[in-house]
Amino acid sequence: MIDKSIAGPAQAVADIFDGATIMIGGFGEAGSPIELIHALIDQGASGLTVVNNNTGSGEVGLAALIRAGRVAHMICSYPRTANSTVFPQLYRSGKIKLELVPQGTLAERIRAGGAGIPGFYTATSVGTPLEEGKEKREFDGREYVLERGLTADFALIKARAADRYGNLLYNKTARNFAPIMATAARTTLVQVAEILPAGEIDPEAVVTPGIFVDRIVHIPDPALESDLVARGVSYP
Amino acid sequence: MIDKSIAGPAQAVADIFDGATIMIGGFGEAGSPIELIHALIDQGASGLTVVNNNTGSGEVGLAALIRAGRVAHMICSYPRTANSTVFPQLYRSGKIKLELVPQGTLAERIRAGGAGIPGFYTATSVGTPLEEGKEKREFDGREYVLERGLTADFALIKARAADRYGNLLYNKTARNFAPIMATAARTTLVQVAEILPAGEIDPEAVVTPGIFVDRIVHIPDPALESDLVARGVSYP
Amino acid sequence: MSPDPTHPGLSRDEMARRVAIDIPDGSYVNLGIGMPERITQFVPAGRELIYHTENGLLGMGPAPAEGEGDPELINAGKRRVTVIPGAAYFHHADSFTMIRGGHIDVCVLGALQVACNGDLANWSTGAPDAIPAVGGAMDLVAGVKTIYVLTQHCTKHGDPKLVERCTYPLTGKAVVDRVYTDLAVIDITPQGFRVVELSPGIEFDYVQERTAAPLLPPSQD
Amino acid sequence: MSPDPTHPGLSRDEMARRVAIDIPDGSYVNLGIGMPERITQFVPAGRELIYHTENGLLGMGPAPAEGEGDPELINAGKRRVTVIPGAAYFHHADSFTMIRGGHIDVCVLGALQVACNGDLANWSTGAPDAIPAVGGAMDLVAGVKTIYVLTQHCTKHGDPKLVERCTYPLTGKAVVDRVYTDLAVIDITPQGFRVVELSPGIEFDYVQERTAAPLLPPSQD
Repeated sequence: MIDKSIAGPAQAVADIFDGATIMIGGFGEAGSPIELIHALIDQGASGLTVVNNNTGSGEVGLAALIRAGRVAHMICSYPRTANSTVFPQLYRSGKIKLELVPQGTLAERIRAGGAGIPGFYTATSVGTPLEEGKEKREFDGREYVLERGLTADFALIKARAADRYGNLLYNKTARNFAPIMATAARTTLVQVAEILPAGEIDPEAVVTPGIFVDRIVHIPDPALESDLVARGVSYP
Repeated sequence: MIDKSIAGPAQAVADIFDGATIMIGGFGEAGSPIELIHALIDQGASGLTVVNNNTGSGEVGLAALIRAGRVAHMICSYPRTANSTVFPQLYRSGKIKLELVPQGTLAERIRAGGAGIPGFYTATSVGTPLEEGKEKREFDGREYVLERGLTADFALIKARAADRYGNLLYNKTARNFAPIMATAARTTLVQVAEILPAGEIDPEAVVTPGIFVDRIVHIPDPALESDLVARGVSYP
Repeated sequence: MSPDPTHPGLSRDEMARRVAIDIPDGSYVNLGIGMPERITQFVPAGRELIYHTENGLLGMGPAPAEGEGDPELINAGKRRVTVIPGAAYFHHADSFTMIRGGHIDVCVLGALQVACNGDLANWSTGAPDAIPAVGGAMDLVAGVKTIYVLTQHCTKHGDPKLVERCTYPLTGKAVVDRVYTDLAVIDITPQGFRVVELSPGIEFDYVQERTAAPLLPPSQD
Repeated sequence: MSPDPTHPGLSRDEMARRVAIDIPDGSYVNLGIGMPERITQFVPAGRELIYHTENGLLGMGPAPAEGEGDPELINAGKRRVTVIPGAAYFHHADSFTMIRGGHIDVCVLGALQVACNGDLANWSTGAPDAIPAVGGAMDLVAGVKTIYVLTQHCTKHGDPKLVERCTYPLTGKAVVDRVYTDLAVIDITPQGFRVVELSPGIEFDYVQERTAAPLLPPSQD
């Protein structure tokens, strides 16, 4: 019987290797898989390339992973946010590289990676500094840049509920990047608040079909980044 | 108050013009918007380019539109199906043009059209007769062909339920091309079996957000192509 | 009538109200963070606009009461919001399909600079020590049908924001349709900036003096 | 033991059973129309496979009883099917994301011809009056991780289907991993066709005589 449940976050992240590319779900704290990220900090892998819209806040979750010096390279659209101090410091001191990607291009690159599309054209960034180094091309009289599909070794995402096959439901705008990251990673780890019996999720309402999910960790009461930051928590 | 309902199929298709490109939902009869197609036959527009996975069956729905001589050009992946006689006759006599597109490429071209992507690369069709005339390019040691995004003047689709904003739910595998066609057409017409009050559709379960829908026609008890074919119906 | 020298032109709320008047009933609208968000408060009675937020929601409602709401129901500015009946959630690729695919009718954004050819700079001052951050701004200006800029006419230091050519890094080339400032409503036309409307008490020359590119007077149709 | 000349090799059900043995537990599987569909009946006890149908369903179950089912719940062959608990529906672009993106583990297809370099021809005989129709075959062979061909070793007319070079139009180049016929299981290797297993009562030379390219004997590890 297929059952993608894993005992806990530590077991789920055990095989993440130094230098891996990791997509981490979330837009700010909404959808941030904070328990999986903390397990990754404990696990110790370093030299990571991380794909996330932001760079975390305070000293927990993604910001803590960056602060621990595990991230060599960030691919994101908006590295500046409220309570984001860790990334700016390391970036200014040259200790972390940044690839800045427009948000919609980032989303489409991830989706393309998951869909077996190695490259696509978009008008976004044409005529701006972010077109630098990109091939340009005209279609029907308008200029576009060539963007590459993006894949990862692992995706760490958060969902509301899963069944044993890995079919996923999300919570509101915490959905954001998770469904596309699940498609673009060779191994997708998901932390879910609830595990439902197979058949409990309406097949019409499944957001991420189980084929895109490899490991499910049950975190019934996940922490919230903003709560931890407000309480001054610093992980570990 | 936004309300995209239209009195009936005739009103919904009234402005379809000669030479228009029309995407028609459905995979075989599943999801075929047969009442909208019949209204289009009555309306009389001709010289149409039609995008559909197939070419209809019997002498109803899409097959009837083709039989009436309204379709100059079919873009599809599989023009041969059970009870499909109309298209083969016209094709062999040179009265209709065919652009044959692999099914997944067709889906992705429609999705790209809707997403503002003018072109993308895929490995599908490389090394086959269907790569002919396409630009080829290597990424990371593998060959790909350049495919163009596809848009349309109108999409005719079928859904199970809508609210006044045009948020849509589908029925099982009748979903197929409808959600992506809705994104790729300048004007999207949908026939639905049920119109629900706004708020009755769970925001987590919406398949097609209303932004992609322009006109909703209430067809509470839609005909089934296979029933009409079995009864020997020929439209009109 | 000459402008009140201590507070000439429109207040922020008046500016937001002025933009709201121009957004047609039934539009799908994306509002930038900050002043553009005020527009929701001034939509004329009888009109229904649908708000899109690029992090994955169509049908955004007002902010919840302080301390209420769900930390996973937020807008692009990462603030808590609510949903209207008839809302829909979707993932980021679908959200930017709406933007890049030309499905959003109107986007209202702030600006650092707008050039008379419609170029927009609103994401970076290009300062060498700044952490670059772009978010969805470049996607919005490249994809949305109508781009309105809502901004004070001049910076806090009194420098013009409407210029001949942007000196800050661009967000997009030739993308702005219209600019709403405290002093005037100004269209981008093939001939450059054209004043559509002056704010009450504001004279043309007063606006021209605070604009670093020629202004055309309202067309006389 | 020499083959029974009136019915040598495996029956269709035996062929399907032979393929089923090789599909690992937990695989995501897409089965072509026709003989590959029989595989579902022969999955060894204790294994769970998930069936994908490219028209938009993961977790396809068996056909419903005659006259039952929903005409809008069909497979890629447009026949009525059912769903298992834990199924999911999705649109065509998402369905081909699964295929093109390499998420389907195994696809089992029929063939007109398979060449010793892994080329597959299974969509067209190239006859000038034929209506060309390709469906999802080219996407499947380009995207699925493992491509198995399940076919009679020869055509109804006795012509070999395993050939040096395909003469029919290709579905994909160098895409086939393994061929299951009534006579043998044959891998595509860098050296060409290699017999992995002979059907009971079938001898190597018998298969070679019916194959239009050299066969390598099973490797002796």
